[in-house]
Amino acid sequence: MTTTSIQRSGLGKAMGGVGRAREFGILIALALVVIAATAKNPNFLFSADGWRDLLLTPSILVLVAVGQAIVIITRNVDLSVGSVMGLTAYLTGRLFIDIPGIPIVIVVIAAVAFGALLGLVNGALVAFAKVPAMVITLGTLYAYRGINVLWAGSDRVNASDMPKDFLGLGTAQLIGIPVLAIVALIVLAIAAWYMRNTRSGREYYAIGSDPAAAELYGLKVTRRLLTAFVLSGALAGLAGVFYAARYGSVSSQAGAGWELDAVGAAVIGGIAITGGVGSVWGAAIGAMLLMTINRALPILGIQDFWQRAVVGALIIGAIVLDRVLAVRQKRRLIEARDES
Amino acid sequence: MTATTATATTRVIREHDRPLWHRVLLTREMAIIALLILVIVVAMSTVRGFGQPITLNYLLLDVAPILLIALPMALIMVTGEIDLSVGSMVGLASVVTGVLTQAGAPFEVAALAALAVGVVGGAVNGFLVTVVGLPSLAVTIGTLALFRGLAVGLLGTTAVTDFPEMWTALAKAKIAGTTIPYITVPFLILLVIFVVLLHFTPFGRGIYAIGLSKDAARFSGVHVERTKFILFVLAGVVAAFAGIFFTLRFGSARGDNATGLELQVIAAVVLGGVSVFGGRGQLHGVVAAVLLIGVLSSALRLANVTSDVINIITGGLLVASVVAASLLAWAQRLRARIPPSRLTASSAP
Amino acid sequence: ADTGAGSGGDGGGSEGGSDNLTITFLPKNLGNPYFDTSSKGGKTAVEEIGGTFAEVGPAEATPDAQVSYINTATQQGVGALVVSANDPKAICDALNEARDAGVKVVTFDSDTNPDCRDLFINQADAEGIAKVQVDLIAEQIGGAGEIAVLSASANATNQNAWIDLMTEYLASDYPDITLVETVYGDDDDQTSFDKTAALLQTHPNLKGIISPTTVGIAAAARYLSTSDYKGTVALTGLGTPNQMREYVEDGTVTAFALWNPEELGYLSAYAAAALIQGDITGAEGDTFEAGDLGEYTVGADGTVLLGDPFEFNADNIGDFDF
Amino acid sequence: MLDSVADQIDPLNGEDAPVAVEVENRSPADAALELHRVVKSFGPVVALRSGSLTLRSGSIHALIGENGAGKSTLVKIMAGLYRRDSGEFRLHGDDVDFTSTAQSKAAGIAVIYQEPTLFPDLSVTENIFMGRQPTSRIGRIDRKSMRQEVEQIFRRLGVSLDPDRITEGLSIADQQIIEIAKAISLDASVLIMDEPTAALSGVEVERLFAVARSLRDEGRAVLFISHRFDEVFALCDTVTVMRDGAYISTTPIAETTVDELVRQMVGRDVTELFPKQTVPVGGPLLEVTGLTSPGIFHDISFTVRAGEIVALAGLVGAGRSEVARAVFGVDAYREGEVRMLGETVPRHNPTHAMRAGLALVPEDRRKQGLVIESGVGSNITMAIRSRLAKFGLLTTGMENRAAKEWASRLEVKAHALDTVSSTLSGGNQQKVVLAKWLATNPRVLIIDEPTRGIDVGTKAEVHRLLSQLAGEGMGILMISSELPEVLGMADRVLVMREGRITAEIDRAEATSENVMFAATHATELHS
Ligand SMILES: Nc1ncnc2c1ncn2[C@@H]1O[C@H](COP(=O)(O)OP(=O)(O)OP(=O)(O)O)[C@@H](O)[C@H]1O
Ligand SMILES: Nc1ncnc2c1ncn2[C@@H]1O[C@H](COP(=O)(O)OP(=O)(O)OP(=O)(O)O)[C@@H](O)[C@H]1O
Ligand SMILES: [Mg+2]
Ligand SMILES: [Mg+2]
Repeated sequence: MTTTSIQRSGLGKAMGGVGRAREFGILIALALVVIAATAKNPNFLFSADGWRDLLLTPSILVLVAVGQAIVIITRNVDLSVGSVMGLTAYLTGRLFIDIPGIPIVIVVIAAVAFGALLGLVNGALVAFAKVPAMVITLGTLYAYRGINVLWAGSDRVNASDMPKDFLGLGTAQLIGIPVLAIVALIVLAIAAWYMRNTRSGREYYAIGSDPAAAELYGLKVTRRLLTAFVLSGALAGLAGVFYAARYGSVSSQAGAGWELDAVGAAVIGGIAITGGVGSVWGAAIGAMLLMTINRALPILGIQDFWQRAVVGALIIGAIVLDRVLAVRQKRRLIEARDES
Repeated sequence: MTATTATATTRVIREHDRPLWHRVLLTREMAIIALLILVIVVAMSTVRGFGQPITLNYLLLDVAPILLIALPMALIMVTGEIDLSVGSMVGLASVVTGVLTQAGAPFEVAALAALAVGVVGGAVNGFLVTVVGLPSLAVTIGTLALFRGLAVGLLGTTAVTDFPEMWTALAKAKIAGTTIPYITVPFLILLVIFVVLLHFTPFGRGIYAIGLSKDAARFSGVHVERTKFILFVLAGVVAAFAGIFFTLRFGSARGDNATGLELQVIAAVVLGGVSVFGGRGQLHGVVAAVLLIGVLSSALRLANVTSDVINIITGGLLVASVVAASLLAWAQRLRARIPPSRLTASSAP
Repeated sequence: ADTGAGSGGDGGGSEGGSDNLTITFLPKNLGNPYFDTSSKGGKTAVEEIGGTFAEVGPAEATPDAQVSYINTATQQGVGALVVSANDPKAICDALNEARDAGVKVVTFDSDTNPDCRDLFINQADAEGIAKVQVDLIAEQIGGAGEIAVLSASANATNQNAWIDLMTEYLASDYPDITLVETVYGDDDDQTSFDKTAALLQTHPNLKGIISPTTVGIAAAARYLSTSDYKGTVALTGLGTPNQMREYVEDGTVTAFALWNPEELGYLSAYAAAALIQGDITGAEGDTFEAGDLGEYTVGADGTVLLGDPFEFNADNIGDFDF
Repeated sequence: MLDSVADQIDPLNGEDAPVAVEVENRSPADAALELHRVVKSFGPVVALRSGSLTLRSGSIHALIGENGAGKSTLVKIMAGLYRRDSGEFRLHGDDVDFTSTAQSKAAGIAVIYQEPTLFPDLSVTENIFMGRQPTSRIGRIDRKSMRQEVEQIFRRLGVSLDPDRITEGLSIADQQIIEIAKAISLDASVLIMDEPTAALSGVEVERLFAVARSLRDEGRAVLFISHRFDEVFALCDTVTVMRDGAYISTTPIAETTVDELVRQMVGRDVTELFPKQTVPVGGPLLEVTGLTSPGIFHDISFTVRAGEIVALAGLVGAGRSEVARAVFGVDAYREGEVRMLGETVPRHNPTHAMRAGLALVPEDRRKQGLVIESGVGSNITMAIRSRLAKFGLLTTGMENRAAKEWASRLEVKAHALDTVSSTLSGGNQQKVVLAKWLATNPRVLIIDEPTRGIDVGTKAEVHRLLSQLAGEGMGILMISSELPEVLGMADRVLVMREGRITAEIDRAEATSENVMFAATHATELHS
């Protein structure tokens, strides 16, 4: 029995290693993309705009992906994030137009709160009505977008409608790092700490790992699900503010299709779609990778029309590679039992 | 084995827990069908222009791609998987048909090639899901981008528009004496095939078993991987067929054809009672749901309701339908004082 | 028309004219300020004429979604349908079916094949549009260097036609300017924005960008205004004054062009009414009165020309609000 | 007196039979937990008609009864998972009414459920401490002290699981150990264990008993549910018997006997627990040679002949189930060969194995044996669905005919054929699995833990059935962790240890000593 214990212990450690290796692998892929693009065109990294865009462009998706990751970890999914982001982006613009001189902080708080509210609707439907999240959020994906179009009509928010200070946030830098990227990083770090080191954080994993067991266990499943969706909504809301600041113009279609990017980022980043596995860091790196690939392709000389195809192939490549490595690692570990 | 009968006493087990009317009428499928009929009746009497025979023609032409793809999609979702790449496959098949026709191939050849592309695309999904063992949601998010990217890449800014008159006419032709478009015929054939496949074959039993418990299915000799693979290929082919139809109906092959179709299909399949967790759902519900969405949008459009409101209503209907179902189950449990069973709670459709 | 298309069908080919002044505008998509403005013009005109105005349209600019709306108009038996086509061919059959049922079809902004509509209201002739943009960029970059185009969707009929003409005009009149790449922002803010960023990174020597679409030029201006390239890379194209005001004022953009979309809608509605009432049939040489805009004559291929594109710059942009 | 009461009532006799039986010498003073005439029904199914139970601090109480007697339902009511329809429930003298498991946990009741309820993606440590991890003042989980505590509990239990390993892929036994650790770490005043030993082998059971005893000595109340009488007698002080959802009797263990308890449980006498008849052994059916899957099992060779029951014994984790799965084609193997009647069976393909005449009743009924959310009928016909089809077509009618036949042959107690299998009791579920495989008319039946969690009555039935099948010429490979079952049923015993077969012992020579020896000591016996 003692010998087995040693072997198992080894296996356990190594399995933990595999988990970490997933994020590491994606990080390597990200680095490769950056290096390749920079080699082709040094501007990609070594120009003020290049450096800024490298950090700035993924920031918005990082926020959405972090929220998405938390939801997926609970074995749910939030397909409405794109619509939530669009709505809050429009709300942001609308507030600046309708209440001249409104402080930026108030607008940010309002947008985040509004996003949280939309998330709460999702969460309540999922948690209380016990309806699969995929269905609920597919429904609210349409419904929220519809509300957005109803509200905005053909109106759009233009850069001239928003205060300069606010638009400045979209590009402002602090010690050479874009402010939005810093905010995203802070949010990410807090989320990561919360998910890893607090009781409630761990409960998301437990719920996703086996929802029925979580119920048996007496975990506050309903409350956690609500929180997960509220967090996802709030982060999408914050992303909406970012979107307005960065792109300076918001139409009723803002954020359309982002749900797939967000889910894609989480999945690439090693979040298991079946819940319980992965980290928000992984999702964030996945988001970086997706956006960076998008930016790197034209530089690498891939013609505009083919870029979608390459992105698709890369998504598949990333998850296949990830899987192959994990399987090989696992097999090696099992066979290693014989030697010891 | 005769000896085992020695212990067989008189106890004969009943076939059904609930009476027939209960099983047939109190189902989600029936609720959708009832709703469909209700919407048709209301639209007939209140929406001007809805009662014309041509409405049926437009309606069926509009929903045909969704109807077609919903069939294999329902089966895939019953196994607990999903295919998000179907919309892109419609686009890719359309482009392949166009490119080959443009290059001088006879239309029939081009169409066959498009179907072959459907097979290959479906096989790629199937391979990644079953052999490599990746989650289908992730895989098909990837192929969603890949297939669309190939479609857009192949045609670029151009659109192929010269297809043989005979075929484009056929795509819109009405069955003699009616306003029903001809596309209904292949759809009905496919419907019969899929209904038999899902509800009346051992293969179909396997599909449900996989959706409820992959392990148990495998231990019972169900070829879990093979079954899923076949379904993904079927989804690919049917999507390609829908793509050819799409091309002919609009007489135009473009890279962006049918963008976003996948979500419409999935919405309809779910509305029709297929559980996204797998193991539950029936095709009559799915077909009724596709028609319900179609009729509703058609009637609302006629009433000059804007597309955004139509979207809100579609989304709301989807949410309401599942919420209502689970509220109903909840009420029943309350009456019967059955605790939320650990396993059924998570598998409500 | 009260009984729907059934009765409209009889009137199909008749030249007599009818009093069904229901005019429905079907832009490429809803939520696009350009079409918002054109529909506004259309609405004004329809009200002047005493008809019924409606605007319908899909959320996304795809031909298949447009077809559903064309069919609906056919079922409703509207008097005329005023369409900006998402595809020259794909919506043809649906339009012809509508015409068979007695609906007059006017295209504006983006045409279909000539045999699928009664009239096309052309905002400005294609050569003129191409020329003004090329001239603007040539002036801004000093007649030499690399330029790129940020277009709408890859299949946009009008954009593609203009880009072709621009290429020809560049080759003949500005041999020192090279068009290095055309990218497509799909008339989506964010995509156009990111494509601009990519263009600037990919072509370090880029001197100018032409964006012949209102969404694209605004997004590109937004990116440029926040980047190091502001002032060094020129930007022009077709934009609306309201969206571009900010960037003209801050110097990102010096000049761009556009016709007045409100007038385009206005003219389209009058043309539609003239068709309905049987004043014109769409034949070359027909003339009709278009309210405040005066008299117009139908040209070759059933085309009516609105006028020349207008050039906006810092001096005059303050005079416009659309 | 108790006996007479038990004799008087006959719960099988309709609904209104007088079921209320006063628990003798009720003295709430030292009763830690009391249930009285608790009723619970699930729709039409009455799971508990009158459940009564009194647990005392400093005592280990056994609860026994046939499958479906309502033991687990009673447990779930105590756990706050179900709410009773009526009846009394007192904890330390106070009336309680739990609406969630969190409440019962907070009130000091720790429960080990019959089915392990672990989070497969989380580490062993996290599983044990989920929801109540030790934290620092700012709410940060103190992983170090959490781990130390786990190591301490494991030491006490004498197990050597890696606390950092994820629980995915652990055997049922290891999962059960984690459940036990979880319950112990709760430091509860009442510990309820619903068949904790069903998956455990001798050594682990002994350790568990030691822990249970020390908990008792600390003054806690322990409830122990088991179908194994030896364990009940070895561990418990008092025993309560239930039958058909009703309380039957409570007796000090010293004052009763196995026969007596069995009679109360079943309502009739049960004799011959292991009625294996000797039948002439025929020719070889299943021949396995040199089966190897690196890291899992090595060089496994054996033969199963017609009419023979071969037992595969060994400690938990020895790899027996893996061998069974490889032979049946569910898992792949790297080297070796499986032959049926001389023909090679293609590897990694259960359908081919079925066609060759193999059947496998797997160890995990709920996950592997049954499509648990599916009806009884469709489960029974699952493995013969292709055979039932005519011209490739299959209707529910065809299925139901076959299912009905097999359900009645094995006397499956279910409401109807479309009753969802998860609502059946464990024993009935096992019967459904057996029916499903016997319907395929196999030549060799591999059966993994045939009577895990099954009551005496059903157990005897299963054994009789197995014996009968062997008598008809079927070859049976039986994997079992219960030594009495192995010794009673097997014609030949194969013992596995750490993925290798370490001994082959004939029925005549097989004793618990030499089987255990081979299971724990590697090579000596073999040579
Ligand atoms: N959720 C449920 N829904 C319907 N019936 C149920 C449910 N849970 C249990 N039952 C029924 O209640 C009865 C008692 O079941 P229970 O699980 O308490 O038996 P048990 O004594 O624990 O049996 P075993 O020894 O097999 O574990 C059985 O007939 C069972 O089918
Ligand atoms: N040395 C080891 N290290 C890690 N895991 C192991 C080791 N040995 C066995 N296991 C795992 O423990 C589990 C127990 O193996 P298995 O189920 O084959 O045992 P068994 O003899 O059939 O026991 P049971 O009676 O519980 O079925 C397997 O899942 C196996 O992967
Ligand atoms: Mg039980
Ligand atoms: Mg085992």
